[in-house]
Amino acid sequence: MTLRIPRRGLAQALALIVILMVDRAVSPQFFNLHLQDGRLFGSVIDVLNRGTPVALLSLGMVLVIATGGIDLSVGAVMAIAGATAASLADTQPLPVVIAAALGVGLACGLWNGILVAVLRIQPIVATLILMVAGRGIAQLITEGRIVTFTSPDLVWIGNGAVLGLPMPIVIATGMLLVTAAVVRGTALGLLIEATGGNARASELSGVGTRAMILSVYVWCGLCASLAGVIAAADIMGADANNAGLWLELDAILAVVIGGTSLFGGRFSLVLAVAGALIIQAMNTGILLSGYPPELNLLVKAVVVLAVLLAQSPRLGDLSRFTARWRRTKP
Amino acid sequence: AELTVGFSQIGSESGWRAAETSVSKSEAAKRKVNLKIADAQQKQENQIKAIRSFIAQGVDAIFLAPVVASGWDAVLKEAKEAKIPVVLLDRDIDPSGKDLYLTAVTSDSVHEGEVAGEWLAKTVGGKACNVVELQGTVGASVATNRKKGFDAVIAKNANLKVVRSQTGDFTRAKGKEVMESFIKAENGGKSICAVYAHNDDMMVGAIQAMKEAGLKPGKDVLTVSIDAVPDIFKAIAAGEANATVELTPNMAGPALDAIIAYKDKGTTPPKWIQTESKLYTAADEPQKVYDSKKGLGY
Amino acid sequence: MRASTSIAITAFVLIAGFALCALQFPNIASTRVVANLLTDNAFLGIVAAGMTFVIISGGIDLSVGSVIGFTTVFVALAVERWGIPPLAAFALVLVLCALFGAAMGAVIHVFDLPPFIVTLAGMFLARGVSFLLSTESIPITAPIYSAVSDFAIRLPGGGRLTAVAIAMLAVLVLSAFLLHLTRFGANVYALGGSRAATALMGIPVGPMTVRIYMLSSVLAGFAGIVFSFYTAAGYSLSAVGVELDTIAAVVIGGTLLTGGQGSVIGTFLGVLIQGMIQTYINFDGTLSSWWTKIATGVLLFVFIALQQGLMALARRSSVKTVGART
Amino acid sequence: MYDSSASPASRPALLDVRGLTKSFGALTALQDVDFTLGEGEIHALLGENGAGKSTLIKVVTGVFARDAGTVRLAGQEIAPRSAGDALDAGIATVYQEVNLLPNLSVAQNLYLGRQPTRFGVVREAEMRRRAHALLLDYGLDIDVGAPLSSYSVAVQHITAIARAVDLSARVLILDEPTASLDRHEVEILFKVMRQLAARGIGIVFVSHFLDQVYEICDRVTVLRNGRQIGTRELADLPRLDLIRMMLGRELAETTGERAASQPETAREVCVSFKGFGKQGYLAPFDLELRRGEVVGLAGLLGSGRTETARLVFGAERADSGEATVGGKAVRLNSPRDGAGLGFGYCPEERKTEGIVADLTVRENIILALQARRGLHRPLSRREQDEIAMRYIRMLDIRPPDPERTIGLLSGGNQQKALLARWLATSPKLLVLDEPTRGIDVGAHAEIIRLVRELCDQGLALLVISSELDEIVTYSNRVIVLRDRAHVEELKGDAVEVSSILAAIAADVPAAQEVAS
Ligand SMILES: Nc1ncnc2c1ncn2[C@@H]1O[C@H](COP(=O)(O)OP(=O)(O)OP(=O)(O)O)[C@@H](O)[C@H]1O
Ligand SMILES: Nc1ncnc2c1ncn2[C@@H]1O[C@H](COP(=O)(O)OP(=O)(O)OP(=O)(O)O)[C@@H](O)[C@H]1O
Ligand SMILES: [Mg+2]
Ligand SMILES: [Mg+2]
Repeated sequence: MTLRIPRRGLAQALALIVILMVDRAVSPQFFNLHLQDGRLFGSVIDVLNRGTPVALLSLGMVLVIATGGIDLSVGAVMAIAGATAASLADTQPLPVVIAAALGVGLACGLWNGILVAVLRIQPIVATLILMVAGRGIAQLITEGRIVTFTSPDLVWIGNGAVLGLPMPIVIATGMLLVTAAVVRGTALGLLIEATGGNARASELSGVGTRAMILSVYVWCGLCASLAGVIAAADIMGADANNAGLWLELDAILAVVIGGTSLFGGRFSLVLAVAGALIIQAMNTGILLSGYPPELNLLVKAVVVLAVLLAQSPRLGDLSRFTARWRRTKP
Repeated sequence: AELTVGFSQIGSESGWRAAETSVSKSEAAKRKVNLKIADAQQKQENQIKAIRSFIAQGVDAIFLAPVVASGWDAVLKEAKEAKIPVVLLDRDIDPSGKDLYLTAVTSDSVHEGEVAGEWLAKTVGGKACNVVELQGTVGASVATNRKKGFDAVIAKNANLKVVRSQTGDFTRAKGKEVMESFIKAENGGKSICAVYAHNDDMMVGAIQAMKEAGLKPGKDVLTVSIDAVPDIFKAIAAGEANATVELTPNMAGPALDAIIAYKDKGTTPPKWIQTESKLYTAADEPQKVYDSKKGLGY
Repeated sequence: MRASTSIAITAFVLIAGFALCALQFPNIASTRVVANLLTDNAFLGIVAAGMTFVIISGGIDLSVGSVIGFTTVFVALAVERWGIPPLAAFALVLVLCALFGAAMGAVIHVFDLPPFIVTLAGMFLARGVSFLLSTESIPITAPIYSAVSDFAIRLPGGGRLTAVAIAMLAVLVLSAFLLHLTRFGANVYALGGSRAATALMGIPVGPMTVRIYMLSSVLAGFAGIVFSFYTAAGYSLSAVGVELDTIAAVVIGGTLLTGGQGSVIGTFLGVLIQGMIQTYINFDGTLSSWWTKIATGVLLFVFIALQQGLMALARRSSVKTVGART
Repeated sequence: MYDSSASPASRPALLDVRGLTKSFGALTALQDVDFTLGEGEIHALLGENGAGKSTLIKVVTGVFARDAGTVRLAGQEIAPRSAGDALDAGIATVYQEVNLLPNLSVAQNLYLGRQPTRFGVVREAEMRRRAHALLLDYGLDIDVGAPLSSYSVAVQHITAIARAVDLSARVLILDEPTASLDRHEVEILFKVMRQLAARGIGIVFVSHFLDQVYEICDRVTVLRNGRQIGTRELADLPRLDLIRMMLGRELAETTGERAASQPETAREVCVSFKGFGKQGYLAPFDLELRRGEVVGLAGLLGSGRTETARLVFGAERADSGEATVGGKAVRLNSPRDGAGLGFGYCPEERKTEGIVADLTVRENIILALQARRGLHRPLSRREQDEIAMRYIRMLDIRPPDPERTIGLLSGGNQQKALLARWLATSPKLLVLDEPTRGIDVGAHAEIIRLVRELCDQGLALLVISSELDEIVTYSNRVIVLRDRAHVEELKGDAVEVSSILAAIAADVPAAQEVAS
């Protein structure tokens, strides 16, 4: 008889630890930390700091995926928000800049939400529209250039620090808490999970499934725009051509590594963020390793498969199966 | 009669590319040429489609900024059959297609790498110097060539050594991220003597990373990169960058001149119109260059 | 609503779109442009045929773009550097692709992992291997290449029905046959309806999954060969992002991403719609890079919204006929 | 020993199961179960909800891997690893939840994997012809080219049965095949089963309808809590003894007296519908539902009962007429409107429209209540636990673990959780479509008692059931439907099985008459 141990999160925690250990092995100073200009400095901080855009994206993405949807446009929304923020940064006060960027993100999310919830277009194509057009809109704002700014306020969002922690980390943590409060502090989380688990049954139970779907895309747009602002603040400029490029795939990957099914239903915010950190820990490790860049994708493929296989419920079955097989063998 | 020229542009992956597009437009307007630009979004198949549709529309000439060197023979043959002259901009194609185009207005990206390398060799002198390299997108021909040219110079100077080389995908953000890791991996950056970046955007990101790590780019760490976009001149003026190799965005100007002469007088231009790969350093009045380049659409 | 209604609507949308474009640019209404549409989208049509099977079975295959890239590099190296005769190289690369697809299918089935992620890893893997093989673009000079790319059936009006276009049409016909007329095809639909139920009905779900992904990868490999004919080169960065174009084409063609519904003909129409959008933008030629993207998005939206609206209308009228059935 | 010629026990054992054990984690679903099926025997497998019947079937047919035990088919040991293996060995099964493919045509569903082909091409016309002929044997004259999803649960169930019967080479296993069938269809099924048995095929039959068991089966094996309680000849097993075997206790007898027929005008009207209907769906009808009253809906399959239920709840939008509550016209365009008005609806399609399989029993139970309260007033975890436990106890949901994923519960227990979901909202009107489907005798009585009790507290109830006895037991009024229209209303003493049957049969289609 087996005891039921809480398995949720175990696989992710193990994967993260193993990857950090491998990082340590390829780069002995991996865990070194020191203070530089009032800011903590070290590879671990890099993992957290560089992981923030994907972590933020995955916070929104995990909700969308929980309803059984998907949002391919997050990378493009990042670019639009970054472009908006950068082009306003030197003329407007920070609150206006942030509000404008986040407002644009909300609008993008609303657009996606309407296509999916009201026009009932399949999420992957519905958001593909904004994925394609959105980057165009961002480039339209910047006219294809990298729009730079000097506003120290906005720069501080990207490069400042609170208690030694870089601002992006602080913001992402804050956003995780806010999202958790919104989702778990109200009934939203349950209703989203119900909608994703069985939309028809939920609707027949009186759940406003359309409103649920609409709201998750809006939230996803918001998270993406925040990520866009941070990315722009980080390089003190909006690179509409490249900001957030292909990050939608990383965000989806993070969510799945975090154990949320692409078919919708149960989700975990913390594990989605953990997924983002796993990906970033791997990326940073690759950069530290000194292997030629031609190998990057191969390493990524192998690690992703390994992490997923470790989580597969079938692996347990298989080991039990082989154990039984051995036992029954004469 | 007014000429119509179809221009198959690669995309808008960088500020340099945007500048090339906008300079091409203004050069065409100057010469009263009707320029049709088809943006291929970085895809060769889109460029081929665009060329086919230019042929179908019966344009007078086609400009092509090829995203890769190979694979143009078939479509260029079609253009030739339709008697539409083709001019290559910015990059060359494989030798097999030599007689399929009229002329190529390009810079030599291997040479750009060499210029960068030679500047570094000269500046360092005989001192030992560990170089870190920020490569462009893996597989992009420009990245391959700029690496090739630079490596050739390094090989000739025993004191120079590339200790780390990673891709920064030609972007600022990745340039910064990769540089951060280089700094950690190279003893807080103390053992890095110079940074070579395949384009200026990555260098701008790398400079930020160095500053945040408490290093002094331009002084503690030498920098050399390629493209000569306005922002790098700002950095050079501020003493945070040392050198850049220019890749002029004005490829369309000479190309248009060649086409107009060819159409009007039947003069065949030379097979290769090479643009200059000029090196800029702090000695070249960077602030002034910055001001002159600012409005070009970078 | 029957599948035929959805196909008819998609076809109508395509023809209406074509007519509108031709109204603005009369040049579009020529056999040359139509033939170009087939030639230029030949590789897309071929991958999309494979993707149709995968999506109908309830899966997705993100690796196809990378597999195309890998195939072009492998073929180029095999023919140009390793001295393998082209036809042998094609056979070899198709076998490799089949193994690759089978491996993905097996992992998906045995470990019960989401296809999205397994094939995403496959996408990294195939692209990574092509980088290892060569980061440079390798021209292919084998005589068969120029022979094939010179071959074309001349159509009245200057159009050329090229060998690659014919290859695509052949693949589509064969795929339609396989999907709509055989037991294998019926099983593909069954898997998309419900994996569990299919298993309970005694269909070997595992081998089916393996075969479906194998088919997709083989067709992607074939598309890669076609792509190498198209460009006469092998390049590790070719066909980046093609997986999304392919999925979009399949879905626009009326296939449900949730599986269980769709058709090869629909996919073909979807590919043509995508090609139309591209052609229109190229003909316009005044669009900057960003307006190109915006216009692509807007046109995509218009097509889908139109299709969705017509479907809703058709559904409403079909409710009435169902009522009449009792 | 019984009479050798008639006794099933003396026939050669066709399927012989020994010491079968299966556990899911900490839960032991089957413990050392023995089971023998003879050639040509119809063998009932009975037990309470969650006793392990479906699990036994799935283990035998290889859907679940067994922990221990052996299975012999005609003396040969078999170890199927999938339903396909079992089929190849000659065991065909209809699993409890209809397991067919809604997106495929009826014909494809019948012949999937064994379509007639020529040169590899499926002969569609031939397949349809065969499919049509096959279903005609079951009294269904339908378009077999239409997708299965366009037909009601009953048609789907018959299709599943027809497929399995057609496939069964030696053993046919039917897990609650009659749960959603009418008397008429049941009779047809029984005729087919007898024919098969006469050919020597062994049949395992699971049902919660004891009448049916006594009518068709030779022997019975009873499971309780995953253990085999015994195997008996039905001919000499009194009904009460059988129930005692199943429940392990006496059944509190509640049936008997009919619902009090107090004058209906005395009751307060809860909601009334005038000319309510939807074109091509259900003809307009008038209906008043009163507090404390049970209205039953009766009719043949496809007569429009489910449609009535859906319109009343707002799950389907009416295009004519109006609904009034307390004299005021109300909006009833969506389930949300219905739920907002204090209505509740348990749909008949448990798997697709009822449970949210991935969520826990607790979450499923509180779902409707939480949806009604809105986002900003979440039930605290303690409230949730309290509510869940209350209903788990009240309806005897097993295992009594609110944190169990509901998809892992047995069918009957899922049904109870669904009922709990709406009871938890203390609704004014409850619409129940086949509420006792798949529910065991003990719980069945319990639910009927509960229905009565709720009515006494002022709830209005609209109930659909194919079991006329059940309808008659608790209904104050019965609406009879035919061809998607309300045709007759029976009230007071007229509420009797015979009069309902008469009303239904006033216009039975010719094909069905021939079949019966
Ligand atoms: N896949 C599963 N995982 C975990 N537990 C399961 C699973 N399937 C069934 N169970 C449990 O096994 C027990 C037996 O369930 P089973 O479905 O066999 O009951 P049953 O006798 O068919 O009941 P019913 O009459 O309600 O259909 C139940 O307690 C159920 O919760
Ligand atoms: N015997 C039949 N012959 C043909 N079609 C049928 C038959 N039974 C049901 N259908 C079809 O199934 C569909 C749905 O049936 P419906 O849900 O209305 O049945 P119902 O009245 O609710 O009965 P039940 O609740 O027993 O299923 C209808 O489209 C109907 O035409
Ligand atoms: Mg059961
Ligand atoms: Mg019904």
